[in-house]
Amino acid sequence: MAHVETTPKLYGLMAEFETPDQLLEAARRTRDAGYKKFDCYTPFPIHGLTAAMGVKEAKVPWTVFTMGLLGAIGAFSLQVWTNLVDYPLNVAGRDLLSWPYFIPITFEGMVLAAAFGAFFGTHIYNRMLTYYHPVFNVPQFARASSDRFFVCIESKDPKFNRDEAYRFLQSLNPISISEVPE
Amino acid sequence: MQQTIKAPEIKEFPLFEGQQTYERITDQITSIPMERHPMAWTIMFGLGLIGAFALLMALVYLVAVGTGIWGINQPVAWGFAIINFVWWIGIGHAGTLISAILLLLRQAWRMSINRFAEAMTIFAVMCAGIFPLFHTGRPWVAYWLFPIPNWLAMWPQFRSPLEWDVWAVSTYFTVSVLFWYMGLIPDLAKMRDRAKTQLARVLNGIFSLGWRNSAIHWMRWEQAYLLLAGLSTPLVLSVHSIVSLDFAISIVPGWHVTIFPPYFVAGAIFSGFAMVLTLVIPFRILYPKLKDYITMNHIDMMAKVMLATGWIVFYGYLCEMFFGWYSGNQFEQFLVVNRFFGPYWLAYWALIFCNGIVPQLLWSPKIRHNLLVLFIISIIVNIGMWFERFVIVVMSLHRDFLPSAWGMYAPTGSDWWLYLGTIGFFIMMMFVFARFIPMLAVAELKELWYKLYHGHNGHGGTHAPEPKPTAPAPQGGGQ
Amino acid sequence: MEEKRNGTQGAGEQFWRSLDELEQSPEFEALLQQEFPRQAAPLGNFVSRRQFLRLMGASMALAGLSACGYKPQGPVISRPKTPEDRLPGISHYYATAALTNGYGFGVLGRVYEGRPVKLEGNPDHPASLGATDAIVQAQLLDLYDPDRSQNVLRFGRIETWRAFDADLQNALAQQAAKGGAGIRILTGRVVSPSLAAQIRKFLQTYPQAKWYQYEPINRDNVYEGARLAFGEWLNPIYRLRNAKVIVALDSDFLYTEPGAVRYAREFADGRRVRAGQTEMNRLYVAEPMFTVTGMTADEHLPIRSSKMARLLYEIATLVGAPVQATVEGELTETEQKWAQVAAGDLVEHRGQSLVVVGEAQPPAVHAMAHAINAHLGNLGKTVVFTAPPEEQPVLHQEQIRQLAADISNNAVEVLLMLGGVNPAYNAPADLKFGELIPKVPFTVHHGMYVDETAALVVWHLPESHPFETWGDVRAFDGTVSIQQPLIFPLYPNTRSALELMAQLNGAPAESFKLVQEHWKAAKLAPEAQFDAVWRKGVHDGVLPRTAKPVKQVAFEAPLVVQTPIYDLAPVQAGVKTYEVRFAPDPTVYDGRFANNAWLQELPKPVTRVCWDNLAYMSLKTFEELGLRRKGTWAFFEDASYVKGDAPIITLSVNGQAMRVAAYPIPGHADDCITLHLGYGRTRAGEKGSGTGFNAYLLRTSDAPWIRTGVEAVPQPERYPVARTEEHHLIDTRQKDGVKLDSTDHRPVILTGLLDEFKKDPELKDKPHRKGYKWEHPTMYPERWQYDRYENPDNYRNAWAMVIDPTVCTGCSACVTACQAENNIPVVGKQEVMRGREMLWLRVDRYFKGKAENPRVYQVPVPCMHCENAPCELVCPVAATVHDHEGLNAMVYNRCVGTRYCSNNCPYKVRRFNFYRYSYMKSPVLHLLQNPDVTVRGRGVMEKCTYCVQRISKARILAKRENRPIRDGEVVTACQQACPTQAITFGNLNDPEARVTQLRNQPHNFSILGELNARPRTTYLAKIDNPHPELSGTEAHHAADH
Amino acid sequence: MQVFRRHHNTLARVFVVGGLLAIVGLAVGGSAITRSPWWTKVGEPPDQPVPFSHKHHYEELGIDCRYCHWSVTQSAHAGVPSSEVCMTCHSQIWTNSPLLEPVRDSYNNNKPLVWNKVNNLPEFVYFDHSAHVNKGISCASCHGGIEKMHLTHKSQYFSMQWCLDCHRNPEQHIRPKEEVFNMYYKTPRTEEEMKALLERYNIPYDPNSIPRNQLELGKLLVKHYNIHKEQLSDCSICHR
Repeated sequence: MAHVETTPKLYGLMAEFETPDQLLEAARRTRDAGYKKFDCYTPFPIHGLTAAMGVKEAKVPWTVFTMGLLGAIGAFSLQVWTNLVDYPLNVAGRDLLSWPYFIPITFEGMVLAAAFGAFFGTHIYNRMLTYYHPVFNVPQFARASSDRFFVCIESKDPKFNRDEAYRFLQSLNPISISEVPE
Repeated sequence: MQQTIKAPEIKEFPLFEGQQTYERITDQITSIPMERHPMAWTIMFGLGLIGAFALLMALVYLVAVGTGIWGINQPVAWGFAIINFVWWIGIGHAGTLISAILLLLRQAWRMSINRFAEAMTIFAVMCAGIFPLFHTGRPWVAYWLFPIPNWLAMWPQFRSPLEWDVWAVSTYFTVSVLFWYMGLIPDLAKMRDRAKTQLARVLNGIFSLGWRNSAIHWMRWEQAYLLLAGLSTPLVLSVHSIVSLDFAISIVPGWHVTIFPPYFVAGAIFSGFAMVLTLVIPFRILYPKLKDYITMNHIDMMAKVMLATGWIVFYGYLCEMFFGWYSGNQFEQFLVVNRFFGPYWLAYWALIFCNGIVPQLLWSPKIRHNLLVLFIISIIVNIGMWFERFVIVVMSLHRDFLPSAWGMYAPTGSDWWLYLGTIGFFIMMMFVFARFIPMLAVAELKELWYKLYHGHNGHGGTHAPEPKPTAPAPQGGGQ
Repeated sequence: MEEKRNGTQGAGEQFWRSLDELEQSPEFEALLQQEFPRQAAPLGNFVSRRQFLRLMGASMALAGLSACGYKPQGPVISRPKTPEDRLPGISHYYATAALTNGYGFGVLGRVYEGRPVKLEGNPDHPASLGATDAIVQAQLLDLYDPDRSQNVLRFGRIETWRAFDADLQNALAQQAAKGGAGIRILTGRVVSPSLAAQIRKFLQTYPQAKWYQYEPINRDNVYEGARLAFGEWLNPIYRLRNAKVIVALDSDFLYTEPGAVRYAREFADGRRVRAGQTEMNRLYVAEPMFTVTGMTADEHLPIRSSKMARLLYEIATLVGAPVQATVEGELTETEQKWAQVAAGDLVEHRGQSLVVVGEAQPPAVHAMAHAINAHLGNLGKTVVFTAPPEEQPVLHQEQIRQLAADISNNAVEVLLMLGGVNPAYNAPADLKFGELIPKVPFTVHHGMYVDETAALVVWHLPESHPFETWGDVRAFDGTVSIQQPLIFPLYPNTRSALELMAQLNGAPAESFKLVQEHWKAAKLAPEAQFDAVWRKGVHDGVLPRTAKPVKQVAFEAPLVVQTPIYDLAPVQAGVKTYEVRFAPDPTVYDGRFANNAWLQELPKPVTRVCWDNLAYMSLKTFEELGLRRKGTWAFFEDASYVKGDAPIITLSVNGQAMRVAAYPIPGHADDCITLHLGYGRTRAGEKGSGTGFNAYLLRTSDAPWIRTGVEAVPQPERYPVARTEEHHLIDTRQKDGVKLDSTDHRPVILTGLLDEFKKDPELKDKPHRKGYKWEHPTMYPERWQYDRYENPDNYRNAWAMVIDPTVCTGCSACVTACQAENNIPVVGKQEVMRGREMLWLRVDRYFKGKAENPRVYQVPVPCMHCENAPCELVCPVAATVHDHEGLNAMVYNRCVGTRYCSNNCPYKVRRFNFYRYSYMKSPVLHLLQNPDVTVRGRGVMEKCTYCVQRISKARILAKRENRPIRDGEVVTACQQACPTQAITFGNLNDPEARVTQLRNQPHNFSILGELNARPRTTYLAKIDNPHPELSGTEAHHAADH
Repeated sequence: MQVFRRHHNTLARVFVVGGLLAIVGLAVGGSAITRSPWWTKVGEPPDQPVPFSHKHHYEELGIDCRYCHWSVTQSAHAGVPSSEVCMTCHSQIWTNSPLLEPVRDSYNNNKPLVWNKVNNLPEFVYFDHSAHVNKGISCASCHGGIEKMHLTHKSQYFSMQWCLDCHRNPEQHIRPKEEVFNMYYKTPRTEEEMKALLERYNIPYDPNSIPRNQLELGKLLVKHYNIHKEQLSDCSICHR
């Protein structure tokens, strides 16, 4: 506990489980117990976990869709504008608006923009680049990337009370429960 | 205290070998970059390095003197540069195919090779990109192919397939990198958490962007990953289609062929899988730990894919012959005859042998499980695919419409020099990758493992021991 | 013409005025000295050029520089004084004359800021009629040749003229005593009246001195033949316009013989077939190897030169001409038949027929020809005779023999070799002239190059180029042209032969004065009008009434001749021997142009070989010798086709021997070998030395043209050959070894016989017409109308070109003209072998029929300027696009160099700068560049632009005068040079324009029209007029279907 | 365990965002610099052997452009006057001004005078003065303000874009060709002036619709001078 000198502000309480199924169970019960601000940590994506936690969102897909749309429109209008408006040139006697020739680039523009949307969208929503995060303060949390499964109830939660939360977590019979200092 | 579960037998062939646990999967794969590396690594890397240096020299010489150092001429104005470009791009495609299309097709066996294949893709595309850029007469103005506002008030000519190429290849490269890195982030986090040295910790920490395995992150991550896969799938098809259009849009007999797009894509996958095998087989030997995850089953699968795509390609050759005959067009007919018996007949029959005949060996399971033979076949296929591009590029150009303008083409030392240089660069990059990055997608493997395990014997987790609270007992008041 | 008139009113003197001031400028000589030594200036160092231009009085050096790839932000040089007649940046045309085939040829030099940049034919000159041949075009390059001799040399050391004078004077002083008995003057054929006058003057001073003339390619046989027939030396001049039937024996009168350019025009005028104009002359040619004339023939017969006498005698007897000749040998059946048909045709066209015999044939054969012509009443109609145009006609072989004899008898103490004669190289081998020269104590060589002869003499004197000094020359018909300088002498030490002779006569003077004085003395015109006449003469490039008068000749029958007995037994002492026929090289002539890169790189009209001469022979002979050609390829550059696949053989006949690469040519007579002279030079200069094989080694004074009994022995090694077209033609897969006539599996061009044309002018049932459509369905609306389909006002132009292969002789003048006009670089043999020649315009040559005697088709192929240009579509940076006048514009500075346009061009007319070909290490060569045309750098594509610079010039002028561009106002370089006017260029929007009318001809077609690229360059069908009883029918139909 | 400190989070974000901004800034800044006079040398007179003043000769003495640049109407090149031209006057006035020494020297000793180039056309462009001045494009359009220059300097940077601006719509710059050499020409504002102008150079016009501004006047003149606008942006017009 290197970080906890003078009673540190508490980020939350963290329980450690051994199997995905225990975690799923735990997540469901934590939600049922009315906790809002809590999160699970698993070494790999577990299906139904977010459902169990009661989290639903489709921000990323929508971002990708809009970006893709913009990309396509942008690429196509770039070609139309340069060919019809900015510098109309007689190329091989083809029509200025020879749209079939513009399809490939339109498509590529779409994919490029969409891919950026997916990548950056995800990381922005995930608030990535938080290199320092309280959960790392828990020593055994290192195993979250290997073979352990964690639930962490955050102190931000309106319903949070250290002792209640502690008791509640115990009721989930985890391997261990630990305080997460800020 | 580790629970151990026997690897479940799925159908007759396993996707995992040996005794596995989540811990062991993580450990075996992430440990590779952290341990000392075999002598072979150093040797191969050294070779690659030399090759890469040769590449650099070749480029300097090229830019300094001009494309005249190559064998290209009139009428064969495209030679090795374009052949190698198409060849490399084709190789690249296997990676994306495995990671994207197989993901969408829910092919479980992709998990253990996709990281590896994607890395291959990226490096192959790098090699490919060198050629179109430097084969131009004036590479220093090649940026004109990008739509940058400028004082000339000039824009690229968007009707040109070469312009499409610029967009396709650069998009393809970008997306591949994003896709690859996306999948890499959680594994880098694992590296961070297991790193023994502070440096490793910090570097992996920086590049894993502070990943903390949060369930919600995992959710978005999965969404994005799936979407990227969804995007990459049409992308990868479009890229080689566009590359094929570089030829098909023209009016040169032998280029102006409608079947080119599908035929090129199949060829790309064909050569791509061949290259994956060419790499995987030695890597399995180099890093025995991989054997548990890249099993004979995987190799067998890839061999089958090669067989299938090989047939598609061969069908393409047959089509070309048929078109030539059926078109009733004297130029097309002459083309076929010229391929069979023209001055470059050797290239054509080599192609038929390597891509048409040799892959038929893969029908036999024995051969599919004989690593040595498989390795050799994969190399032969790569050579064959190179010849295919030679046949398309050179043999179509050297005798087109007006006999008075016919010519011959022979590569020069410089051509070979540059080509081998890229191969060296490719090898170097692959070994750098093996040295610093987990070669398999750990998280996905675990997920797979989890699914298989559940799919096998219902709900597990019953072995969970009693909870032993370790947190400090509730304290009264503030202390 | 218009240009010329405005530009050059009394050009002569004005030109002098601008040069006078230069002469006064003191540092001028010094500057020239330091600016134009031989050493190479670094690339892009234009300083020397700029200073040079300053000396030339150029106001805007940048005008000159704009021709170079980039413009250095440099100074602007303003001239001290304003010349009155010339504006900065406007070029002017000056009439002068060049030498081609040994006689005068009137040209107009386009002079830009004091430097000639292009030569055009002089329409007023009888030998030119406005056209030129390749050699004339290329002589401009000789002027700027950095290898030119620039200093007086004594035993190779640089000396001064003063030193030479001193030496000369005491040499002459010694001779003076014995009346110059020890003096010999050797010149080439002298066709300059003023020079001849000077020489005669010299001979008066030294009565015992002798003057010899020697040209390796001479008219001895012609004159002797005339003597046999008419009793005196006469020069035949053909009136081809009146000839309906022409039988040419071993004669290349359309290309190498004097007056060829004019003859080509007259010949072509006799066969321009149009709808409603189906008059067409018929040309029979019998010759050992295809020549330009032979390729144009309607009836071609391959036959050994030595059998020509026999053949002609056959004809003579068939015609019934009063000839008694002793001839040996028997004619084969084909030859027999050919003779019969030809004879019949001749008889049918009495007074409208002509028999022509080549310079190579012995006098007897010429005499027989005269007899036949006389018998058929052609004299005075299709052929007239004049006195020889030379100042002093001689038998050159005799002269050189005598000189050799004199020297070996030690009768010669002073040997003056003037005007670039090079006997050490081109004198008959049996005389061993190289060994004779050193025997003479005082030898002087005066020439433009330090050549083989210069290496052997005591004194070498640098000769000035004809375009640098004043002079006068007679054309093939005697017409005199005054040569006026186009540029101030590049090298101050050079002198013309005229000036040198004047100096020898002790009266040195400017060449201008010498020439003018000569003509004053020669009573060109009454004293009063002299100035006017002289001015007009200089301006027009032709002195009035100087042509040799036509002589009335009478042929006294019967003619009794003794034709030489050739040793026709091919097998001697068990060894098969062959007959060697020497011929002037199609481009480097007798070797004097060996250092001219343009001519070296120009694909030889018949063989399409560059930079070399080879031993040409028939395939039969080739295989008989056990030779074969490799057709293999390799994955490295040393593929045999690059290394060259011509096997080396040695030719030897008593004593003389030479190595040479053998090369099979379709349509070559069996059992004989054709060797072109002019190669294998050792001291021609940087470019010419070491190219090809020296045929003079086999050429003896008694057998200057035809050498029999030559042994040919194959050698193991092979020789690289640079061909521009032939890679594919000879293909090992074919049984006969030759794949002839690519038109048999793809009808590239529309061909037909005159009869077919008469029946159906569109030649509908020809293979080319099959499946050919002009309009194709398109998914796009026709957006670009190119004004041509609508647009009433002719201010807008739609440029187009129509080429008529029927009259094209394949002489390739257009190719070199294009090169000169468009700053097209020379790439050298190595690059040509790799297929990287840069010539924008090529002349395609297709064979049809049997290898033994195929029919030849010639098609000049420039850029087609397709309306739906395949090249434009695939350019990623819009470096090649269309403009509103339908030009397929190539913008070099936008080009990135992907080369896709070239791949996608079905005509393969685009050329790529794989290296920086435009690099010229010698600054003087930059003076050659056309300031109106960009010099292309490395890595850009280029191609024929329809001479867009000429179009722009015309357009700007028209715009200024607010009028449409007139028809014929824009003349492309190739069109201007074409001797037969096979090329027509103009505006399709103008219904009156010639190009429009030709395009509306029924037999107009476009190559590969079925691709719907809509070429603006179209062709008229190639119409042949063979005799129905000969190749007439079957050859065609065989190949067509 | 914690690998990083709290402040690293902000640091990282700043770094990433900053990086992106930097790239954008580089592009914008770069193009801005290349367009600045510092780069194009617009308005910076190079030093010359003789400090020739266009202002003095044109504006103050009222010498016509063509007196010195006499080839401008017939040739591609306006031409730099020969020393002879200078001496026509300067043999009379300022005969011993030290400033004019180089000119006298050039004239007397027949030495060329070397000036420094002011305007430099980009590569591969073939510009023809006569084509422009004969079609009503004034010196002022390219060498604007020359009449005010004591020492001559560029008044425009001749980029392709700049040329195209006028080639695409010449109406903006065209004027009656008689006014080409008049540096003080102003497009008439009022109808009367316009009428007067048109009549002075008898340019046919429709009395009911008298051009009201440069654009309309331009349209009229473009038609009158038979300028084919659409052709002017063809590559082959300037590049050969």
